[in-house]
Amino acid sequence: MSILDWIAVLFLFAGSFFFLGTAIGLLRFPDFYTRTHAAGKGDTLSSFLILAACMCYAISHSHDGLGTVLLVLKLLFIANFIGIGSPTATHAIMDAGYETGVTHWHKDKAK
Amino acid sequence: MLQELIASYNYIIVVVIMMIGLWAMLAKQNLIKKCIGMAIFQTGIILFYISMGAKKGSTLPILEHAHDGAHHAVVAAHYANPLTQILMLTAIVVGVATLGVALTLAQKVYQQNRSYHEDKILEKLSK
Amino acid sequence: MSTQAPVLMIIAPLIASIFITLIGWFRPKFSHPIAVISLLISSIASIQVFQMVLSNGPQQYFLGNWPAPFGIEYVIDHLNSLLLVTISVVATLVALYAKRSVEKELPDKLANYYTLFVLLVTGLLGISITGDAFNLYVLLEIAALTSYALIAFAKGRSLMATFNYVMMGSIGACFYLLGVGYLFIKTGTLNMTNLSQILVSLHMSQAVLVGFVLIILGMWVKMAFFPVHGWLSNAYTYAPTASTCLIAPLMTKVSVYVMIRVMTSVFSTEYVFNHLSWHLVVVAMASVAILVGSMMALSQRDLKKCMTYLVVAEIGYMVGGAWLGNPAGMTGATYHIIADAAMTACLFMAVGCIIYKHGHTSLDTMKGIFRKMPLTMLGFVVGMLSMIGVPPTCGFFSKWYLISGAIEAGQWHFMLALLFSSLVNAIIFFRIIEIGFFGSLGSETPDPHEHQDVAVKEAPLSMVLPMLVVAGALIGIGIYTSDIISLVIQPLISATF
Amino acid sequence: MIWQFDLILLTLVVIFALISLRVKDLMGASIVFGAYSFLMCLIWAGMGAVDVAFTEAAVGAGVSTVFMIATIYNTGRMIKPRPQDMSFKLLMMLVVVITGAFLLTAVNDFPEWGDPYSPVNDHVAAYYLTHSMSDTAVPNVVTSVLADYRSFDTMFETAVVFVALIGIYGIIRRRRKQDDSDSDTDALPPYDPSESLIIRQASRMMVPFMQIFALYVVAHGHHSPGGGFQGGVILGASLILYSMSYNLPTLFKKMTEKWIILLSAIGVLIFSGVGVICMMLGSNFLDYSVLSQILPATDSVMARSHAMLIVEIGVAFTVMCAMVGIYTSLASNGRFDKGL
Repeated sequence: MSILDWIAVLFLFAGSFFFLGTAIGLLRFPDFYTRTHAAGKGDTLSSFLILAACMCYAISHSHDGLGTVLLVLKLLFIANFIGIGSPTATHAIMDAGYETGVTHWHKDKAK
Repeated sequence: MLQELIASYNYIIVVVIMMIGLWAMLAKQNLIKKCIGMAIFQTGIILFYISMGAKKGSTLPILEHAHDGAHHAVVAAHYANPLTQILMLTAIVVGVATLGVALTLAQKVYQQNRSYHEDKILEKLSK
Repeated sequence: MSTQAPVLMIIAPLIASIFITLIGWFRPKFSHPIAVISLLISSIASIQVFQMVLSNGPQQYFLGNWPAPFGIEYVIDHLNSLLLVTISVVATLVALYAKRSVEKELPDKLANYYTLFVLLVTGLLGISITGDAFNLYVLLEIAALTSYALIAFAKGRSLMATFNYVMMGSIGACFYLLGVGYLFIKTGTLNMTNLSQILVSLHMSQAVLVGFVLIILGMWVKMAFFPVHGWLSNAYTYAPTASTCLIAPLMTKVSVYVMIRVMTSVFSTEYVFNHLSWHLVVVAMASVAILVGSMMALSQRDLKKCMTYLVVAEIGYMVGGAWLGNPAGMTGATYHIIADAAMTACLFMAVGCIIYKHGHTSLDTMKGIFRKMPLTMLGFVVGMLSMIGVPPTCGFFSKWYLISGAIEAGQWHFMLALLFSSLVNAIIFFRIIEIGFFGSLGSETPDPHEHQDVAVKEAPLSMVLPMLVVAGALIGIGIYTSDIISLVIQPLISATF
Repeated sequence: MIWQFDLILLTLVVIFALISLRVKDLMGASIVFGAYSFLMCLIWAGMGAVDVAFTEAAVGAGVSTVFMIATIYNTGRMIKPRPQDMSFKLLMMLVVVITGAFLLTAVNDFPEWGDPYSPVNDHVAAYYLTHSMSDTAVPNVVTSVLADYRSFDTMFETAVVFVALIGIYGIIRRRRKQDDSDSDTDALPPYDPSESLIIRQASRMMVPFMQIFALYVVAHGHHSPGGGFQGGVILGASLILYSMSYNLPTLFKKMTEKWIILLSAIGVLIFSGVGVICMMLGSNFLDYSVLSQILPATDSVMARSHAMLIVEIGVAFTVMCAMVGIYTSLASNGRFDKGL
């Protein structure tokens, strides 16, 4: 295994770790806003990391130059779309919640 | 028995999914739930076709060497089955068309009777 | 051009539908002529194909010029050539008939309506002509989707009825697709001819059995055979007049055709009747279907609803005849597909005329209808006589073959059910005669000399004329029965039995 | 195909299907249904059916969920529990169990799963794989079978979408001024996303990329997964996103009702027109090879390849317009002025 492969493994582990954090946050946080926050942040970051792992893997296993460049380019596009789309969607959900009057969590509300 | 189950778990899941969908279509009272059941039934059938066309150790049905590929012999066993995929592309599109019509009707029925509940609608209509 | 006739008859309505949408958006009144012209083209093409089949035997047409199991193939033999003629001619007549009633009922949706109308005909013709099991599914869905929309165009109660129809229709289509999948997994082909060649060696296979049962079940749901007939009545009753006139005669008959096609061409009669040998159960179910349909028809107080239950009973005729397992029964069933298409078309057109003038078809308000609408009732009487089975109308001959098939097979209950259904039809007929002919218009006692007082309020000529043509055709088909049987149905029967 | 993954996904799919039917909140049910479709498309991608997975991701997980949400938006969201007739449910359960058991009896009779020489994979499908290049010069066999060998199916599939659009349009459309009476009292509380600058800007960035990607999918269907359907659905989805992030009138400024209907008809016309041209040139319907007589610098094989592209463009038109049209009909409740 080349050094790039090891980097890919590293990225994968980091991505999985943050995904785990997202999942736990989604389940354990107390109210709507914090949960959505966890989903939006962690999801985006871990997707980035896993896409980076994919890029490293593609480069280290490339056979023809052009194909790899195209593949990396496509992955970059996907990263771009996730980067724009995921936080915006989270924002939209939160905004809708705010407009329709979902209440915040307070320290004294947590019994 | 267990061996057979593992060998054919794919098809068993297919049947389970289809029957969930069929049950929803027949027994659920809510019209939207019926529509969801219809979509589930259709995806079950699509899964059935796709899993019968799957091949172990095969790749996508896209032949390499795009421009002079005719000179290379193609071994059919190396590529996934294209025919089932085409059939199911058609089935997906037909499915979404039917779903659209069903949802439209459900929406109109709701506006007439202010309910999605089948019994309630029938009560109202028979008045 | 004659070699292109098989595809021309499918393509003409399809392309017409596009032009109806394009032109109809700007000039809705042009949509009706375009529809009629395209249906005329497909009628001419279908008659041409019919003559070709009569003189040269079964025809094939390869779409995209790909040879049979690889591309999609049209196979036109004796059975479907006659059905194609029936569908296209009935559709043309209904299209002519539809003009006034659609203008009255759906004035702001002309273009949409005729687009779907011709596409429904495309779907029905395509189902009948195709030789490919999956192509049949796609066309089945076209026919189904168009008919959902055509029924739901009438607002009000039709919407919930259509929703149920959508659910049952999709269950039927899904069962069909699943059945084709079960056959496909064992054979690897979708072409019907090729399927039947491969299936010969697979008669013991459980998957093939399940596939067969699923296809037949799917078709039963689609045609509203006995245990699953619930959706049909409401859907047809609350639909717009022209939609009922098109859908009621053709939709169920095409499903019956698909069932017979699968039984005889894809499978063989040997497999269906000797290997499986539960056709007796099906015939018993058909008897029950006839009884239930007739009883329900008898208990209705609304003429249109009554007619829809008669359709349920007629489906029992055809399924039972096809499953009797002898040539006479199959002859009766195939002949009845044609006869019943014409009969139902005639009756529903007459009912449509009454609705056009009367607004509704409640039996209690039809007093004096014979005097008000003599021509309409003439068509109605011919249709009803055919339904009862009075010679020389075609209903007599189909019933004759069905009954002789039942006797030959020893299925006495089926014969009794047929006779009972004729009796019920006669009762309904005489009840209408009683109300419509002898029922007084006002409170005074009926007097034969007072006929002049009643103004004749006949439906417009564009509606009455097509109906009378169909009524004439009922007698015509009856008179030429022997020709139809010997030229068209006999080759089919001798090929399958 | 890794069977451990497959097992997990298949189990998850069943669970999701059950959840989406159990949830009392219809909005939640449709979201879970979207997740179900997405898992399904992962399974298909694993089985090598990338084109189908692609379509399902766009259609099942994307557009159908949006259709459901648009429907629910205009009507009620919560299911009010009612006493139920248990005997009917039990009867239906019995019917379903019997049907399922009957279907399962044949499973042992099936060829072994994944066998490359089973009848399905060997008979007709193998012919397509070995002959696609020499017959049509299209490396993506799915495209060549879809748009050439079985193009007649595809044409009617396009017609099905067209039928759905016209049908829905006819059922739901209302005159503008007429019956505003049935107010949408049960509709969800109004929320206007067009007030949010973030959403507007984000969708302004996304939509052009989506459309370029859709065009790429349509045009590159010969060499990579994709084609008219997928591209058309993505185009439609981009317009739906546009109308969601602004509002319906903004979409109608760019693409009116009239153009939705007319373009969808033109799509079918392109497809069937190619077939008719083939007929006029003296061959069978949809036999593209004769188009080499009128297309410049092509032999009969390349003519097929080019005609497939034309046909796919027609499909993309119809599918795009149908998706947008169905969405706008459902979302605006047939009035085509305001809505989700």
